[in-house]
Amino acid sequence: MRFAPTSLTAAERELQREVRTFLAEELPPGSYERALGMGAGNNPEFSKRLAARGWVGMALPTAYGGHDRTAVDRFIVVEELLSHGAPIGYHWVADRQTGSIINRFGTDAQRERFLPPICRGELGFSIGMSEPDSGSDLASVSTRGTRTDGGWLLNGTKVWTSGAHENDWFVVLCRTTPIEDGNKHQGLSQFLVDLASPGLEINGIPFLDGSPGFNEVVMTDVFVPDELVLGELGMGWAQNTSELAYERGGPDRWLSTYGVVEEFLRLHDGSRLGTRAVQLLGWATARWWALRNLSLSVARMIDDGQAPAVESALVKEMGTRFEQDVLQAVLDLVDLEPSPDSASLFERLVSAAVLTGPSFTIRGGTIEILRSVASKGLRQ
Amino acid sequence: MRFAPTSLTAAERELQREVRTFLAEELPPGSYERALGMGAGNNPEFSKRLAARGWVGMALPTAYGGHDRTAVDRFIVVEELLSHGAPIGYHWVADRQTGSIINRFGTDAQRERFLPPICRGELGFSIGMSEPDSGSDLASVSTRGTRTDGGWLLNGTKVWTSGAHENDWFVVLCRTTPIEDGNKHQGLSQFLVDLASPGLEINGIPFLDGSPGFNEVVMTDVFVPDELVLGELGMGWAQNTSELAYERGGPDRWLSTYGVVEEFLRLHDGSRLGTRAVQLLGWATARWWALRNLSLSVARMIDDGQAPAVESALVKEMGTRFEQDVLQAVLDLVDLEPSPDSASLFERLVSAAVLTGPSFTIRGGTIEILRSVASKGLRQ
Amino acid sequence: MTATDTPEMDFSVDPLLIDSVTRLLSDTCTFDAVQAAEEAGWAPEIWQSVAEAGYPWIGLPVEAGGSGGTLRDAVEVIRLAGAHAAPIPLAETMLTGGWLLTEAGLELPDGPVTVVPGTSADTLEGRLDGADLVINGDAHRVPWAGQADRIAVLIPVRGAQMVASVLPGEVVIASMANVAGEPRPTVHVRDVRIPIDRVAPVDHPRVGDQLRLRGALGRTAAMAGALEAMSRLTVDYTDQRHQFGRPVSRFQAVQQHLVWGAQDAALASMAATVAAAHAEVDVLGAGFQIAAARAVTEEVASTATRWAHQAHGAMGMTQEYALHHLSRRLWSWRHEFATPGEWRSAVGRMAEAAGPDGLYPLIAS
Amino acid sequence: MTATDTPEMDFSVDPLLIDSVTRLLSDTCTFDAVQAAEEAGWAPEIWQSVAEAGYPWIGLPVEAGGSGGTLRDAVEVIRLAGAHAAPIPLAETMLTGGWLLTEAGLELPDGPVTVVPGTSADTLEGRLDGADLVINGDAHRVPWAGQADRIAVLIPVRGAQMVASVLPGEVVIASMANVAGEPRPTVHVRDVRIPIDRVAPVDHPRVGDQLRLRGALGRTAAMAGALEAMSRLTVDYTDQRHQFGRPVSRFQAVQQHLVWGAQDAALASMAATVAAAHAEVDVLGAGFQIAAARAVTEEVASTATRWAHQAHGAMGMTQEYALHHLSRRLWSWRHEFATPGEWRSAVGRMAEAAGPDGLYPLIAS
Repeated sequence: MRFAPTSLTAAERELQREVRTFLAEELPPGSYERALGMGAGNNPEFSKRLAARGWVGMALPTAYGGHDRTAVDRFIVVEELLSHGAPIGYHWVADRQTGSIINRFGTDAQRERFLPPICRGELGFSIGMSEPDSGSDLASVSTRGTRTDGGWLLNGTKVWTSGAHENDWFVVLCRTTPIEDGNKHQGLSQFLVDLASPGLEINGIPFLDGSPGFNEVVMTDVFVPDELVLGELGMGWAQNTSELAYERGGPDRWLSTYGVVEEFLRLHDGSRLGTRAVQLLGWATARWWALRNLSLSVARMIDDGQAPAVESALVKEMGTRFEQDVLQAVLDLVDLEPSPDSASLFERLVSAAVLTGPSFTIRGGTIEILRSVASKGLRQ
Repeated sequence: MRFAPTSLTAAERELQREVRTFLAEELPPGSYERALGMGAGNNPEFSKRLAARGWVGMALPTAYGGHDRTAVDRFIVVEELLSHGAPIGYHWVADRQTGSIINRFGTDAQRERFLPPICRGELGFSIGMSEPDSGSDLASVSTRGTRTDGGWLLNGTKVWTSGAHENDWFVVLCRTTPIEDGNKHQGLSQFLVDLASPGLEINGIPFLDGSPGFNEVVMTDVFVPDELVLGELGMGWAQNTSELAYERGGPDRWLSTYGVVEEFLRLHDGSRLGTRAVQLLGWATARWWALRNLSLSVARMIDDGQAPAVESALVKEMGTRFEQDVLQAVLDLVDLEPSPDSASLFERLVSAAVLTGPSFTIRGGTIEILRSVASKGLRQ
Repeated sequence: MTATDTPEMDFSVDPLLIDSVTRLLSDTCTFDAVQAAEEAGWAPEIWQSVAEAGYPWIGLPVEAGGSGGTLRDAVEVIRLAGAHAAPIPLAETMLTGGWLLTEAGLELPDGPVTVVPGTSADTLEGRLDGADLVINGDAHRVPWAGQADRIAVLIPVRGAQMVASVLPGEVVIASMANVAGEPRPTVHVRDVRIPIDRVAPVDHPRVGDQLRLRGALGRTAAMAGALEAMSRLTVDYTDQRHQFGRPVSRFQAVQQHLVWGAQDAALASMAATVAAAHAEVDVLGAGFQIAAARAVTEEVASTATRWAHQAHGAMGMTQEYALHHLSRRLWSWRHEFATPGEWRSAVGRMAEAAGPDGLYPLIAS
Repeated sequence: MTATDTPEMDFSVDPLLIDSVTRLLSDTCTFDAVQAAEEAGWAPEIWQSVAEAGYPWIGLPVEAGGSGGTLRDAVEVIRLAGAHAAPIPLAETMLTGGWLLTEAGLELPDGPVTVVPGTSADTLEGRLDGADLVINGDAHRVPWAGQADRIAVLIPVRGAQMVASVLPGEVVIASMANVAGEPRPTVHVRDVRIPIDRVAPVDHPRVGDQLRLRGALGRTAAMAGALEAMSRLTVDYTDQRHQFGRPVSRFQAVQQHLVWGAQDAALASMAATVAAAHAEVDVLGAGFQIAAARAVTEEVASTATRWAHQAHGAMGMTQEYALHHLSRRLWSWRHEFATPGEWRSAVGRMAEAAGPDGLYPLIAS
């Protein structure tokens, strides 16, 4: 385990300035319903405007409409978007996860078909991994893909599929060969599936406060042509393991409740804060600063060709816990009864954070799984 | 899991008043080096004076010099002693643990021999359970007892034996029959061993700050006559399991850092505390009050003939964590560089708490073991 | 048993009452009923069955139209209502609003009563005009104001404490909900004239303190019930849910959540019960116990929801699973009738006043 | 690599230096040597070997008698000293006391230099008497005052900042130690006359702020080193220690402690390194980074010692095992050169001054 310190180059500072200017113009304070990090709402228009600046598909090859930018450049764009609470929901998963997976494991034809619209911010993707009886234990998926003429028939149910009701496509993890010798990790494949396919039914699983969020996707003989098997058949496990790694350690794992603190400060701007508020602010600011340096270090290591799997798991595990700690500290400090209907943006943000907070340490791999990954890596 | 609420009777309140009066006379503030809960120093004279009031051996039968008092009566005496930071070290283990074990499992002769001096506060006992390679996993002890003429020869090494350098006797857990069918819990026995026995060597294991505390006790062919096998041969596991249960859930598990807060308050007596100090004080006081009610409930359940094993494990697990939380909160609040040499009692107490704090959640069964015990019980 | 052998506090509750309330709430507060109540803001049919049995008036004197019974009984019913996430204004009718009306000798209506809890943003003022009381201003976060038959308002007028029994139709109710979806509207009062038969003074000078303590006790008891139910739900769920070939309750990381959640529930439940027994004797005299109970309970409400949700994973984040009926209420209730910081401060100031030598006696009180 | 491709901060340290310091400290700071130093208060023989290599003067200008090198190098050496629990006044000689002497153009002695850190209880006052400075009063928690060749004192005299190079023999040293057993005596100064060759003014008006920041940075770096060493020690111990038939590192409860301890070490180490790089450019300009690094580090020093001790069990509580050489220093150092609350407040005030729109830029600075 080693985090190499790094800082921004002049070019990266310039990018940071550009993004800040863009956001200050696009989203001046008070002009938009600030979101809590990556749990932001969909705004396809915003996604397109961002893409027009070259800030979607940054990690993808220019040949496919991407920008061949570094992980650090993406880090800079993402941290500014998230700290502003920008509405990045529509392009988020495709930009950050599916695009990279298709680029890395997909066929040329798949790249040509999917990457350009992703880079234009015009294609929303969902992820179909979890199932009713398989959460952290991904290898136990029971959705089956069976051979048919020219393709595959998918049968099974995916759950916790965020955004399936608004997105266009999703990536489905299936078992394509039965488990034989007890090796659960073999015989899994991934498919690129049009969410408008016949036989595919999307049922909303409302979030705990009734807002739309998760979906159940039930597939009954959903036909997927051979050319939409993601990359190589039977490689689903390997693809997914790396997919999980992509999700870790970025600013999305420690900025979810940043807006709560910024809006608290805005609420009290001009008045001198009391001791308890100053202590909270100092504690949170110091830790954000240190966490950010670790997280930036992970991005730089990726650019340097390293594989900071343990490091990113460590950042994600502590970052998501910290997101919850920040919220608790604010709730304990302020005199407020949280209400989603409040006229105050600060109070609405607090309410949203209260309701979504528990998911921070669950989504994309629970902290318990992360600890197991990380602790094994500490021995090396 | 169920904690029945209870409160003191008029007679119990009277006992509480008596103990408070005794302590106010014996130990007025400033007249003694206040201790942190059960980690108190030895003061045989104080133990004798306490015994003279009938407050040692309270749980033991009057026939042997004890007082046949209830668990709640003991609770009352203990909470006052501990919250005063009284020097209870000399009689503590014998009073609280060994006396009860001898009374419950010992022979008549053993009762007659050991209980009266224990009840007079004249006999200090140590516990010989842990070994270098057996911590929480008690059944893996390797100290052996082998048959000899008229008794047993003990060979092996015990560690973490508190007070062996000052006490008179200790109880030793040994393997007296080799493990055969894999049942590690059979074939264990306990012996009452004179710490002055030939072949027995006591080596201090200084505490991390160099103060005396633990001991290593090395036994080389230490002869123990048959009449000092504690109760029945081969019953060591059962005796010890119940012995562990005795240790749980009492005021000693949530009062260790109480004195730090009381002395903080004494330091600032008369001046109005700031917001942060008031919040800390409110938080700690409220939790002590609630914890005490749970702990008192455990004592009452014992008197009512119930077996609150899960409840006492829950209290101990949370109580010992809370003891550490209190210390951390105080350290974060005050402007102080802890030093054992400080002229201020408060600063000395804080220093002692810093140095001994980690042991709170370890001694007498780590919190990890307690969680395992408790979580199994929650299902019923 | 001689007198000196009897514990000084009486914790007893009416076992038949508890049994029947438990049965009734289990029957009526089904998952679907509680979920459906989020649309309407409450469950009038549940209220109906509870009211038919007289439960909303437990602890209020029979001669004033109450159902009799002790304050302990009332608190126990609220605890059960919390455990079942009952979407009805029970605590308001029994402990605060209804109580305030009976204290002032005003009529108890057949339906629910609510109360103005009094927040720092409230601006209510009253003045006498002949025999009538004219009220003006805003009151915030008035629980179920739109569903109640009466809104009890405690208002100082010329040095006296007046209680007004306001009809919801007399005021403008601007809807607002807590994070559990329970109505906590703002009540706008615009020169509303309350006739003499719905206004009366209360003699006790500290009736406002009593109201505040009773409000806090009510939420504490409801939280305690919800915490216990949440702990049970989590133990059951993790026993049934399998991952990597065994129940997730076997994993140490999950056991930690189960144990911490059970401790949190035990602390709250004990605190609420002990506080209620002291309040039975004298609500004002139980100021320490109620404040301490409340302070502990709101702290563990915060931690326990964290452990329970973590142990549940994604399932706990969905509307279709019952956890949120409890966790969202806990997130709401801990901020109602004064915030966590205020109760912690209240206890802290009492501890400060007790001083070093009085601190342990206070803890052991 | 073009200019725009170069990271704006330079984090480089002299690799040969680091290698040799690591080797030297590994060789000299053995368990026994560190343990033995608790009696004497320090390890003069370790000082001797470190001094022979010139390490205590890294970062101080060669022309002033220093060893040259960067402030980053100096901080890195202190981090390594922290990791080895080196019982010598390195930070005092390099970063604070020695630095203060060189800033004032005073002579650097051959032996260790310490500094008066300045606590709220200090009462030092100076007055000029002819060309001499006469000092009077008490200074608290002066690290290794009894072992140092010189005690550097920064003292305001008639609006100017004067540095005095005091001989230990000129003052009364009342012994006192921190919880790690490191000497932190009180220095009583009774009308001590410092001759002109050991007194000089410093021009920079904010030299006191610099001293405070340098002191904090030194302890931060030492804590970072100790935290890393403690994390490694814990990982190794739990791999070797078996319970119930397997290494305890396999238990989820222990893994949690290992992961949290590693995170704490990573946070501190990153924070110290980044703060040092900023301090290299301008110590006063690095006020935010140093305060933030310090605030984070003292917080994790508190939590990480808790996880490490819990994972070690009883073994960690004994003098014969190395954990306490690290944990006791962490418990001490987090309170030295201002307390946790003060540094958190300092960061909080800077964040407040940055305001809502400046907060994220501050975090990303």
